Amino acid sequence: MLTGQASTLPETNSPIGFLLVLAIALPAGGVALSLLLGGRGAQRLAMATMPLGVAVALVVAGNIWRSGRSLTYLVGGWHPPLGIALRADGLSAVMLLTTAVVIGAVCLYARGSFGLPAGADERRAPLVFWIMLMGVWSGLNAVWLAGDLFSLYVALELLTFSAVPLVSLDGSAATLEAALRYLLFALIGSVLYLLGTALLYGGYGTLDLVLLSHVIKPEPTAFIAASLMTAGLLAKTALFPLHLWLPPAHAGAPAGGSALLSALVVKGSFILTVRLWFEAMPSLLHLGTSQLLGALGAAAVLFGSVLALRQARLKLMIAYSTIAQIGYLFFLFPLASAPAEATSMFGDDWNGIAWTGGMMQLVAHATAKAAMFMAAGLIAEALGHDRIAEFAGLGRALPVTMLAFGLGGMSLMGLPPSGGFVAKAMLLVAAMAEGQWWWAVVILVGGLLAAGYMFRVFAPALAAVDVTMRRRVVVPQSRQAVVLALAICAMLLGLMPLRPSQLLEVGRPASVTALTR
Amino acid sequence: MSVGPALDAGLALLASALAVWVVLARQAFGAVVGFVAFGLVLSLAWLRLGAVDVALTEAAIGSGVTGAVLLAAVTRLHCARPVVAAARCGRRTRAISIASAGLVSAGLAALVLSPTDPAPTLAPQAAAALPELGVGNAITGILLAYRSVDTLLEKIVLLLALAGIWSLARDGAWGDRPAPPGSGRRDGTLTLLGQVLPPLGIVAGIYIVWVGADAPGGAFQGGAILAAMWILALMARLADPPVVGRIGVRLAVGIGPIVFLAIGFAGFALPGGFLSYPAGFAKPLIIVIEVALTFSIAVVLGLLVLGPSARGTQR
Amino acid sequence: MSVLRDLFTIVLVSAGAVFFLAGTAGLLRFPDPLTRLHALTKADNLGLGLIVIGLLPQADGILAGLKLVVVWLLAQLAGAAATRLVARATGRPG
Amino acid sequence: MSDAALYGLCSAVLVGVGLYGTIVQPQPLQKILAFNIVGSGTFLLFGVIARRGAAADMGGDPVPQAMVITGLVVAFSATALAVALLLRLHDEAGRADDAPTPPATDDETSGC
Repeated sequence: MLTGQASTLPETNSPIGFLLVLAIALPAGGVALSLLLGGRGAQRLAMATMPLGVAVALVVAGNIWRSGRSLTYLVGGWHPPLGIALRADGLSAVMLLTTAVVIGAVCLYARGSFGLPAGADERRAPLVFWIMLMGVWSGLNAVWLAGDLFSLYVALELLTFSAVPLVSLDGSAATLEAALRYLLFALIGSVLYLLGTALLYGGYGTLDLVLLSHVIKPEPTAFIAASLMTAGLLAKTALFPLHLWLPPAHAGAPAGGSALLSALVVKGSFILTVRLWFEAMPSLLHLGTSQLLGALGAAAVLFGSVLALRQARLKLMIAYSTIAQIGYLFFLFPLASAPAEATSMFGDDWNGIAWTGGMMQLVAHATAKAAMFMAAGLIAEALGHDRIAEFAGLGRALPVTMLAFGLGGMSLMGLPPSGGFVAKAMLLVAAMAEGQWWWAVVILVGGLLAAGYMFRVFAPALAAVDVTMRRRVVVPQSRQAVVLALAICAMLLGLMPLRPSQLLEVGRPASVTALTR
Repeated sequence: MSVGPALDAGLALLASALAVWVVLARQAFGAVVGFVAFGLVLSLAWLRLGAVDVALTEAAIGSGVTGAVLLAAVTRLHCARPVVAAARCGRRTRAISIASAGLVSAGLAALVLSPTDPAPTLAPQAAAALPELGVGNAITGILLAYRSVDTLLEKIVLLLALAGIWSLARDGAWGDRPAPPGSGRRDGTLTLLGQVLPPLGIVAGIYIVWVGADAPGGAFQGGAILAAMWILALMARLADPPVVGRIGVRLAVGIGPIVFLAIGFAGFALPGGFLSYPAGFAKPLIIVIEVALTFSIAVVLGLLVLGPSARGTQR
Repeated sequence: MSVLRDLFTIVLVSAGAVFFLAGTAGLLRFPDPLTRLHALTKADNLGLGLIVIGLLPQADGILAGLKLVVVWLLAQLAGAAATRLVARATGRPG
Repeated sequence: MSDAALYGLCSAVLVGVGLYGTIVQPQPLQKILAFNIVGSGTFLLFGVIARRGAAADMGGDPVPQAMVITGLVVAFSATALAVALLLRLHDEAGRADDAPTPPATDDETSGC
């Protein structure tokens, strides 16, 4: 073996490792079979895949939690670097679970808008929606589990190709333009990512994340590759200033689709960025990169929140708030990679707290934002529009929906006892303890701005007015209940203790722990 | 051989010049023509780089089928006036984009001029495991064994792209035939070409799949050639575009990925697990997958070129 | 013998290349699409034909030689059809 | 200069030229073409890396070559989807010519 060449690891399949394959292959098979069966078949398949997928996620997460060990599966029995390994650590488990919960809720919710009665002919929008839903699920699970940078590229493309048609499902010129712009951004993002992948293969002869982390060195190849890949991934994550595509795309999709896009799809490229820096090339994180990523995050929080305040339409407001909430995620980079001398001050694992806090923010935002988009969808169905200024009396007309929307909003603001509160509190204390107080300021200001745009919705909606609201459609209680359940999930996350989560610690990148020492 | 370096330099220069032409062209038609030529030059470059499989794919898909899609689009857009606000960028945007693109180019150039020595490679490992599979073409081994999960997911990407394009049909036309490609008029020359070329092309396509296990070739290259022959027959009006709502079309689209997945799941019964092949049966199974995939790839590529269903195309 | 064969190849392939050059020059210099097509097709068909004939003696066997001839025939067919389509497209008003 | 270095420089040029095009080209169809050029440059880089890794009686490392084949198919699917979106957008905008719909987005979103 040549020097500097990656050699194989002594890895074997975990006993329940086959579940990792199922997590990806079940929805992927659903896509292929849906096209074949057509009509109601797609909906039935999605409904059948949903409980299976949730069960797989639960078993995988439960196993990792109990055993405290990551899972591995070598596809076809081939060892990396020649073959591809699927790996699940604590982070993967959390993401698998979040994905399963949100997609499960979207499935139940979307039966109301895309369900076909028995014996009905195949129709365009329902078939495409259910196929894309399974495509999103398969792509996300592949992003959480694949251990190879090129497989991750294919996984990202799986996400892009299932996300874009959701945007233009209604076929209007505005959404078509949004979809086209989203596609172009996403494609440039993937091609930049692929360019970095090529450079890494040329430099180190492997694309396996673990093998790469053993051989990578802080040198120009790694640095240029990392910059290109990060730029590409940020375009896909819609981090400021590459966010231009997001609001029209997320606001244009049908509510269930918006929930998928905002809650989950943008997180795929984010997690990949995290894995790239923290797992594959931690030695490069100290060249000012973490501060730069944090600064872009801060700009996103402020910019996104201010623009959300100025929106006249509810869905656009929620979409701009996604830009802001994505910003918080990037505080993970400076806060979870602080050097040892900064974190030992109070004798606590502040990097670990920031790590858990950042991931909590991700999960809390996913559940809260999905609930809010679906609530907005119900409001739009009931009223026939989503103009915030005409929401007078909405609180009385749709109390359950408004409650769900409000609970989601509490999480965005970071009010206790929501998941968003726990997440932001952990990031806040980590920032203070590590002496990086400037992030704390942004977190607080972002919370105030979020309160501002939530207030703009609730002020008219809860105002005591005499006029009874004219509702176009009566929204069924069951759909409102689904949305409320998801919002309550976002609340329940607030019961998490303010310390590093046991599950997220499993397989936490050595860099984060080693730096603390 | 002293001609080699000159040829390489010529190809590299020509490819770069064509790229500049495509990007700077004022008119879309010229840009598209330039792009097709660019694809052909690139496939020659791939031959020079010793990648015959890639050269075949680039010529068939990167230049051929992509060119068909782009040319069809540019003729349709030609008639319409531009609707997307085509504001030219300001001087500052241009300066910034030149600077950033130049930075990326410079970084890449610096890296390719100072390669790692010795260059890392997986070729020996890939070659060492081939006898176990019984196939002679390492690329087939990678696409259908070592990294087969990539290929499987990429098939799903193709299906999603097709569903995405179909989703752009109008509701009333859903499940109907796509509009036929080309000008819509019968033409003697085209009919002759459509009669003579497809039989030859079909033989060539099947041959390329068949030898793919041991020599350059495989499902994509063969599938793309078959798709091209189908498109040609459709352009010559020797056949009608299919009614995409029919179960037969759906079956043709889905059969490849479904066979692939089914053989993958059957692997759970073996020690190697998902997508592993039983000892001694690897090659026949790989050929079964390739044949099913080729068929589906040909149909899907053809349908991707045809685009969404259109109403009133039934004759 | 082999010198003679090589000489034959060199002469014919060079002649073919000259025709290609002429065709390309015509494509660039002639005023309208139809004359350009005229220059292109005449020169290219002849040029390719000369190159194929020139290469025939170098072929490894009957089969390889046959392949070369098939390539030429296919190029003729495709070239003729493409030319006609382009000509028709330019002849269309508008 | 070795053929690998030569084509390596070519790929660097293609990526740069393509990126410039994706940013400044105002026409969507040409943006799509520019994206394809960045893609071709990226694939060519894989080819150069494969060429340098020639070993074991192979003209190049087959792993990056196989990745390029996968990538080419994905790039084609992307082009087809983007073109289909563009054509439908033209249809819709052509229809709504008489009564232009208000843009759904803010001014901030209409970038270059």
